[in-house]
Amino acid sequence: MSTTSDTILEVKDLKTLFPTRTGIFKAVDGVSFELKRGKTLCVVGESGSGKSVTARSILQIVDRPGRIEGGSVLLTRADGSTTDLAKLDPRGREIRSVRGKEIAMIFQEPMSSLSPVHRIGTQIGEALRIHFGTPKHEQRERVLELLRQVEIPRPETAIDRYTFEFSGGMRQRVMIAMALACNPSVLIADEPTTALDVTTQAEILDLIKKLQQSHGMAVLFITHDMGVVAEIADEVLVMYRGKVMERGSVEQIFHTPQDAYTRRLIDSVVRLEKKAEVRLSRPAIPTGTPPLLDVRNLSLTFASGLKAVDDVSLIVRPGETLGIVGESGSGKTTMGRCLLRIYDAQSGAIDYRRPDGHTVDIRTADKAALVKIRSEVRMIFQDPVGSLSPRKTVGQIIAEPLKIAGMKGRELNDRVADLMQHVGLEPAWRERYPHAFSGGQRQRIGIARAIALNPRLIIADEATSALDVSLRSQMLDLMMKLQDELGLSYVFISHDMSVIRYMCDRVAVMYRGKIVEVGETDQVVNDPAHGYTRALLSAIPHPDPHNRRIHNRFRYDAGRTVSANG
Amino acid sequence: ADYKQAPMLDEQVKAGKLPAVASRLPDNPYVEAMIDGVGKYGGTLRTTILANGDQYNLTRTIANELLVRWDPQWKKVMPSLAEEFKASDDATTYTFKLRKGLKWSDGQPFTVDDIMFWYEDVFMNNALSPAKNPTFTVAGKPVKVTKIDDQTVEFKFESPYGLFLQQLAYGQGHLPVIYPKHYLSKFHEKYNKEGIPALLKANPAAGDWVALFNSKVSLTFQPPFWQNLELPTLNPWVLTVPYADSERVVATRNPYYWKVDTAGNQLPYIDGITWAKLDDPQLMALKMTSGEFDFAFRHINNSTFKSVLFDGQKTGNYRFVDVKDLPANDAVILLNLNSTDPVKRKIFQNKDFRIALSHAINRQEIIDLVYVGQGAPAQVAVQPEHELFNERQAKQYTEFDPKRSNEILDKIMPKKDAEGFRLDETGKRFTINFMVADVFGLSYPDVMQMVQQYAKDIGVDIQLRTTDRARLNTMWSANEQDAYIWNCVGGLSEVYTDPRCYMPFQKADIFFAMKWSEWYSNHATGEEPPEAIQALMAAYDKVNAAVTDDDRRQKMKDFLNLSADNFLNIGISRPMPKYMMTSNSLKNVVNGIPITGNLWHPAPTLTQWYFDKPAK
Amino acid sequence: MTDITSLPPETTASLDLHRRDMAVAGQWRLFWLKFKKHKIALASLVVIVFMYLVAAFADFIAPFDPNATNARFTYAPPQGLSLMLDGSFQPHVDQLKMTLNTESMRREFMPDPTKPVSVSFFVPAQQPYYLLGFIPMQTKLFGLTNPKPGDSMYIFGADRLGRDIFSRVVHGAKISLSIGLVGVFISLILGVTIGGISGFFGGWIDLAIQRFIELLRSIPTIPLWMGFAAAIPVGWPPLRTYFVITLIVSLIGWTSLAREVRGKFLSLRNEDFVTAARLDGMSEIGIIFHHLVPSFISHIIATLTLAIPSMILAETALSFLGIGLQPPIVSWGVLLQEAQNIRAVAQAPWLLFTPATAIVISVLALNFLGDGLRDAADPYESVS
Amino acid sequence: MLRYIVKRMVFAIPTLFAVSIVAFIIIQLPPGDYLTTLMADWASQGGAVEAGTVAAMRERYGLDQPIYFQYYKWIAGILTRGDFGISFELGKPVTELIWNRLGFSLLLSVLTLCFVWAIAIPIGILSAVRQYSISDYTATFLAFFFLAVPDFLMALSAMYVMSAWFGQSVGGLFSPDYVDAPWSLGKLVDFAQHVWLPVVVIGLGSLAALVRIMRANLLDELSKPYVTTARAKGMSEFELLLRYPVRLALNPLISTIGWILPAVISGEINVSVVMSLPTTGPLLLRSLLAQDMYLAGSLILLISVLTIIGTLISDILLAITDPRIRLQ
Ligand SMILES: Nc1ncnc2c1ncn2[C@@H]1O[C@H](COP(=O)(O)OP(=O)(O)OP(=O)(O)O)[C@@H](O)[C@H]1O
Ligand SMILES: Nc1ncnc2c1ncn2[C@@H]1O[C@H](COP(=O)(O)OP(=O)(O)OP(=O)(O)O)[C@@H](O)[C@H]1O
Ligand SMILES: [Mg+2]
Ligand SMILES: [Mg+2]
Repeated sequence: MSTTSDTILEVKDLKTLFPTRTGIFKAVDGVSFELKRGKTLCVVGESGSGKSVTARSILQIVDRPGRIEGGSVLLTRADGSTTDLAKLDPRGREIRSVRGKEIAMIFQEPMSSLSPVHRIGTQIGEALRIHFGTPKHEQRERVLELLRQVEIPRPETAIDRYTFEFSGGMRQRVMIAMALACNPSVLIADEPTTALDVTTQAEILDLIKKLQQSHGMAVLFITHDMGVVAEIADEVLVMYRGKVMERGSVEQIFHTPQDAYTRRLIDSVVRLEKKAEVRLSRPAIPTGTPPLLDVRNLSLTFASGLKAVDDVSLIVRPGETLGIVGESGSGKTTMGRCLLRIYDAQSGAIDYRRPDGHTVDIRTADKAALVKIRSEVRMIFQDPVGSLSPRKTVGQIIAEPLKIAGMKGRELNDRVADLMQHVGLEPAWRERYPHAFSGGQRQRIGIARAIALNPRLIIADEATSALDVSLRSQMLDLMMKLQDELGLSYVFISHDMSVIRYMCDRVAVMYRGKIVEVGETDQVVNDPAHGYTRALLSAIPHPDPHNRRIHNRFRYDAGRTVSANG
Repeated sequence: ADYKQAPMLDEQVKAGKLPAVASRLPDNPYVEAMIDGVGKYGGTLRTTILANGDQYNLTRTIANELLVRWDPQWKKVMPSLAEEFKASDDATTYTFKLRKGLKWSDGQPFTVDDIMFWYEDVFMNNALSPAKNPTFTVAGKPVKVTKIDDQTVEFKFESPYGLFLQQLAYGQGHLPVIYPKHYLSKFHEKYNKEGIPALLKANPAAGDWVALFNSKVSLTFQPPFWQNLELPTLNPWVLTVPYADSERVVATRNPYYWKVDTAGNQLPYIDGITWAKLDDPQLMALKMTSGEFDFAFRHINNSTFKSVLFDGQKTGNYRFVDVKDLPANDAVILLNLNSTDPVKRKIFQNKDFRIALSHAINRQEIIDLVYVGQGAPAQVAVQPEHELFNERQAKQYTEFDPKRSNEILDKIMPKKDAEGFRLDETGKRFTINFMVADVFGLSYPDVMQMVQQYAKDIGVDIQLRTTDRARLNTMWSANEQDAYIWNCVGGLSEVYTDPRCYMPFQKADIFFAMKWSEWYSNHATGEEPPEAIQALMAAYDKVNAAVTDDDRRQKMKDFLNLSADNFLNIGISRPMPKYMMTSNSLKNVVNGIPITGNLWHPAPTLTQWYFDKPAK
Repeated sequence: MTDITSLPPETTASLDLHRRDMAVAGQWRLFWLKFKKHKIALASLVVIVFMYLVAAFADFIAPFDPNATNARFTYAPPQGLSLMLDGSFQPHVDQLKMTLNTESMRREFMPDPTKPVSVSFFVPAQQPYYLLGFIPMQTKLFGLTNPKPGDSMYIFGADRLGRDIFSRVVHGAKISLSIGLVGVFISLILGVTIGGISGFFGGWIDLAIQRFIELLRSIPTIPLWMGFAAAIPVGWPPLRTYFVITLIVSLIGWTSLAREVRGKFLSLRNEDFVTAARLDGMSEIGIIFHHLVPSFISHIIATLTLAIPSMILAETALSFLGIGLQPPIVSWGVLLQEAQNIRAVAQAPWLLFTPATAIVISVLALNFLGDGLRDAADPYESVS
Repeated sequence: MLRYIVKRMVFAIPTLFAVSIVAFIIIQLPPGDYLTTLMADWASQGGAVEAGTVAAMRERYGLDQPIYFQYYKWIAGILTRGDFGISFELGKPVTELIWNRLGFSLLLSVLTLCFVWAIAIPIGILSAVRQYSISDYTATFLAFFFLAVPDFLMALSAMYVMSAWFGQSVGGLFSPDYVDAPWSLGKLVDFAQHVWLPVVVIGLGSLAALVRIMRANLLDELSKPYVTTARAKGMSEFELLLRYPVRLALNPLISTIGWILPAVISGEINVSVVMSLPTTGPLLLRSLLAQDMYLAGSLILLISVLTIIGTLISDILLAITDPRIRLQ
């Protein structure tokens, strides 16, 4: 086969603009690339660099007022016919017949990209109905098959459920199933595995790979996770501020990066593979120091009967970072929320040592005490979008806890500016609303809010998940710097083992609501005692294209350890 | 004689369902004098009625058959069901001789027994009539009715009652002739004690026999009369669709009706009547102008609608016919002389205050503006065309003279506040809260708005409270009002029997001295009025007792004079004749027929109306 | 060790200068910049300001006393105001020739173009008056230059008592644009607060409030008003009566808003940003008003603008029961109430159209203003 | 779901009791009673009513008893025998009077609802999809115009125009020929010829609210990401609009279906009176004015019950159409 016939999609000099009240914003500025049959092109780059907009431009579904200003998107079919998608009427019949059938897309936001009032099965089957007019029962068969493929447990019942009954990870898998329904020749996957824990992520990557091999499907894969890139990519495209910085084979990008930004990215990846430098120079925390937080036998059962936190005990010492890892849905967030009484745990004790040396049980503390404690123990929410009031400016959001603490006027202004600078946000942007920030910036706003009151303990729930690797490492560095300055402690919840390794002194591994293993980070990472921990570690994508090892993973299944490929 | 009947009855007679016309008519039927001449049979008269509480419209249209009647000109009392009547010289005993062969609408004979049934079993039955109708009582003593023979009956009073025949000829005199004994006795405890429990069971709405009886018959202006299709009557048309929850009311001719025309045709000419039940007079006017009615008068025959109706004559194919509806005054300011507020009562009872207020009103301006010039400044008085007209009574204090008002008021309430309003003796602003209901199409809110301005000019604060009639009703019957505006009966002959605007008479819709009227009807109740009022009352008692017409007239004049002296309420405008609308094809319509609150026209003349070109 | 300042500078370089302006503009400035873009909203703002000015200076603007009657001109039709006469600027109206038709009981009018009646600005008032209640004035904005008997200037016609509809509409604005709207705001505050509490706290409080709302809603308004009409002392001055009734109406009117607010709150109360505010130590009421209410302000604006005409019109139903405004006070509702008869509809439609137009204009203006404010306050840029 | 319904019903019981008490108190608020109305009425017919008769009637009607006792009698009758008492004025059991009119009211409401929906939904959609276009402004203007003209006046004007300009017979729901006739094709046609005017008049008033709500809801939904998702499947814009945003924007509207039940009786009294419709509105108004206590009380009670049932239905419908509410 010749190179040209291998090319399914050729994007040339694509330009997508957003006219705003105040001028033209070039989100995609002259992007060109090709997608080859059966190959995977990974797109990486800073958040806000135009990856998603590029993807949407291909299908002409850029949100208004965005419009494609120039360039071409040539789709070459198996029979040799080509169409320039960029020239088609975005509402016309032609482009509609391409959407979903020839080119399918997995959207970045799995939470909101599904209709809340239609059944899962209907939504997946819809594309079949539209393009092939598949009869109802056949549709159902196919949907069930798809659900099975994306590892949704009990597909027969799941097919008739509604979106909100699914966890974030499940929704993302539904999106994937939906995209795969018509066996498209091009799959555009916009961060399709962000909500998945590493084990599930590995399964999905495998599935895509299989389809690629059997159908010759081309994949455009957008991700922040360099490990994933290393595992699956044939080619890599690096984007920065709407432009392509560098394009090349995966080996080239990882081992001989040309562009400065790419280099920074790869550096960060490498850096994150190790323990943070700051921590190396830190004195060890004396073992005898009384714990800041002493959690004993904490349990919480949801009204649905689900025991989300099951007899959890932990200790957090002053100045220490405790990492919490575990599969998605294992109860990490729930446990973190219990610590601040956002959820009321049914039993157990959360003894917190106040600065004056008294200990208070947060679980039973009264309102007044709680208000005080909450100014000392802060939280960074897992969902940076949801945790920022959409109608408040960033300045107001950061100022809120300060104001309530009684700060006013100039002092308040200065402090807000100071905080913004700390997390790398321009203080001049204080009057902007959260939506005007990219995902990574929003996460930093959350961090600024958390550190505003000089807290003693921060519960950070996936505090860096939306950041690209280079930003992520810098953010982690910032947090550790604050730790040094303020004597802070962290409870650091994360999916990402490299982050844990980089940041945490000790790690607790959660599995189905229970803590299955606690220990020094090095010890847990290098010599995991529990089967689940081992499974988890085995599924971590390794950011080295030479050393793709995700295939060697194995799964932990309630005590049984099975090889994924076995 | 040779009597003829409506063609619509021919078939029934042929089929034997109905006796021949001669045997349906009395031996000596009432012969109606015609206006345009003998008419033609046929047609349905389409008219309208308010959907609720408007039974009176039906009564006025088809139900006013009495022992004696007024002539259409309202001059003298004439025979009706009674072919002869006689009054004793001392005005205590009245004898009536019924036409022989009168029949109820179901064909059963109407005789003195029916009158006796009313008298003995209804009127004198304390359960059915806990209080006695004043038409049949004198000085608190009820009448004594005696059957002389099947056709003759005697009414006897303990003391002279010269007005009895007049009273009997008004609508309220219908009591003796609306109770068909043969039908009603089965609902009467006295006649059907055993049968009643079963009847009650079948009729859960009634709790006992009295309720049951009352649900079968009532005075003609009360709902049950129009809700019971079974009730036999003496009326020219009988109901086929009741005035209940249907969207219309329908009546069809009474084959036993007892009047004929000069050519021996049994009346009425018109086969049937339909009333469209409407909730709103606006719609009545609209439908009139689009030709959906042949006849209408109540609710839309006032100045508010005149202009619209005038323009619609062509499309509606109707003409205006004058109606002599002439009360004593169209707009009367009735200050509550028995107000519960002692300060206000004192001021209201002060005749000078009333005079001052009267002079403050620019009557001509109100008439020009609100009544389009139709009217004349006047107090409450008998109309000029009537023999009882009293010029002083009509004209006194009607000049617009605010200066004089101020002079008078400066004596009564000299002090004023910063805004120029007068203060009462307690030093508070003297305010009259004036109840105003928009009734009879007389634009009272507009009139009062102007009165309010005039009063302001003389320093009297009037606050208007526009309200619906029902609320006003409850207020005045509880004596809670300061003042209100209404119209006043007594513009023509009815003044003899109904002097409610000229003195505190009885509990009616004119309440300017409720406590005194209570006292008048029963000295044990109410409040004893001052000397002058008592004298006024005594003067009217003399009218009632007068035996001869001349004497009565003289006594009445004396009474009206005395009433003028007392100047109890403030009239604004002498009314002008009203109108009704009748289809251009209707004939034999009396022009200028008199109508008042108790003279229920045009019912007695409607039987001779006919369609020139019978309607489809 | 990474220096914080070496974080990739999120400069605004890729934006042009104007946008950069925008990005750093203060909240209020931003608001104003955005609002200005909304041309219709801006025009509406002007209209509303104008209307309130008219209401405030009603005595000056209205050429006649709104209650001055004139028997000669009952139901006089609108007299067109023309500015030019014989090619020169000479504002005038044509004199109306009146004939009294006693048969149809009305006055008939014919404009007589040969007899122009001169109109000019700043004419002496028939009676001295106090502008805004305290400035003594002798001048009206416009009027007849030298009125002779038989002259008239009814630019929007006259009513059944020969009162000038234009002056009445101008004076009516005072009540309709002030007290008339009080009820809307009371409803708003009650609806948001009670609905908010119900939705935010849930549980028993919610249950009790919901049952209470159900109770209130289930009582039809007419009997309720009738009951109140009877309960209000006759001696009360009409303005107070009206005010109190407005209060009562709004006391019932909040329920539907409360239900909507509750629904919204139920879904919002578990959002992370609410939890975040709580963790910041904010009080529950503070959370309701600072975080939750702003997030459905557009719904509130829509509800509000829909409620305004009903409030202005509520009195048409009230005056029937005797608890609305009483003469001599006028409002737009009163004017419409007076137009509610077949005579006005058939023969004097100006009685209906003039006040209706005033209401429609003000409601539309308020609505578009609301839209504009909402869009401007909305951080999410909408299409311009 | 079933548990939810049962729970809601149980909670409705105390509300119903409270409502019946409030209803009874409200009709007692105005001074006087049916007999004062009656007396005033008789008096204006040229006669006078003797105090004795009134006292006897008051006793007969039980109006002389204390109010709590009257209430007890009434409510006990309803609960034990389904007997709502009698109408003083019409001399019939209340139950006989209400049902026929209730039927017409219900029919009218349903027709009006259909009309309003049929008009408002497309206009609302248009006005949202073409936000700030000429059609949007026109729709807004018309909606507010109809909102700003009182329904009474609208009814009167419409009737005048139809009658004077087009010669249509207006008012009521039937021509005289068909009023008392049994149902037939002719009667149905006649009904259709009459019913459209009140439906339009009543409907236009509520158009504004619906159009605006539809527009606002739709604007909220249109930009949701799941709409883009559906678009990416290749769905046509029209189907897209109907299947997703409109479907969701309808939810708040669906929840108002339940409200038409109470509106059946108390809503549009004005229009019903002006147009002389055989619905419950005029009956309620008249019974209140005449202080026909049991009729008024029963109507109010019925309205309240319908409101509560309506709320229940709304909530259930909402739960059915919106799984988020049903299943959470
Ligand atoms: N509707 C819009 N209006 C204006 N600007 C937009 C709009 N949508 C996206 N942008 C801008 O386009 C730029 C590119 O956004 P895009 O979503 O493609 O980023 P991304 O590379 O996918 O980032 P992430 O990794 O956070 O998903 C961003 O700066 C964003 O602010
Ligand atoms: N409000 C809730 N009601 C019922 N179940 C819940 C609720 N919140 C979470 N859960 C369930 O509790 C379990 C733990 O959820 P949690 O959010 O703590 O997981 P997690 O470990 O934070 O997962 P992730 O890594 O995806 O954030 C999940 O199965 C989830 O479905
Ligand atoms: Mg993206
Ligand atoms: Mg979590």
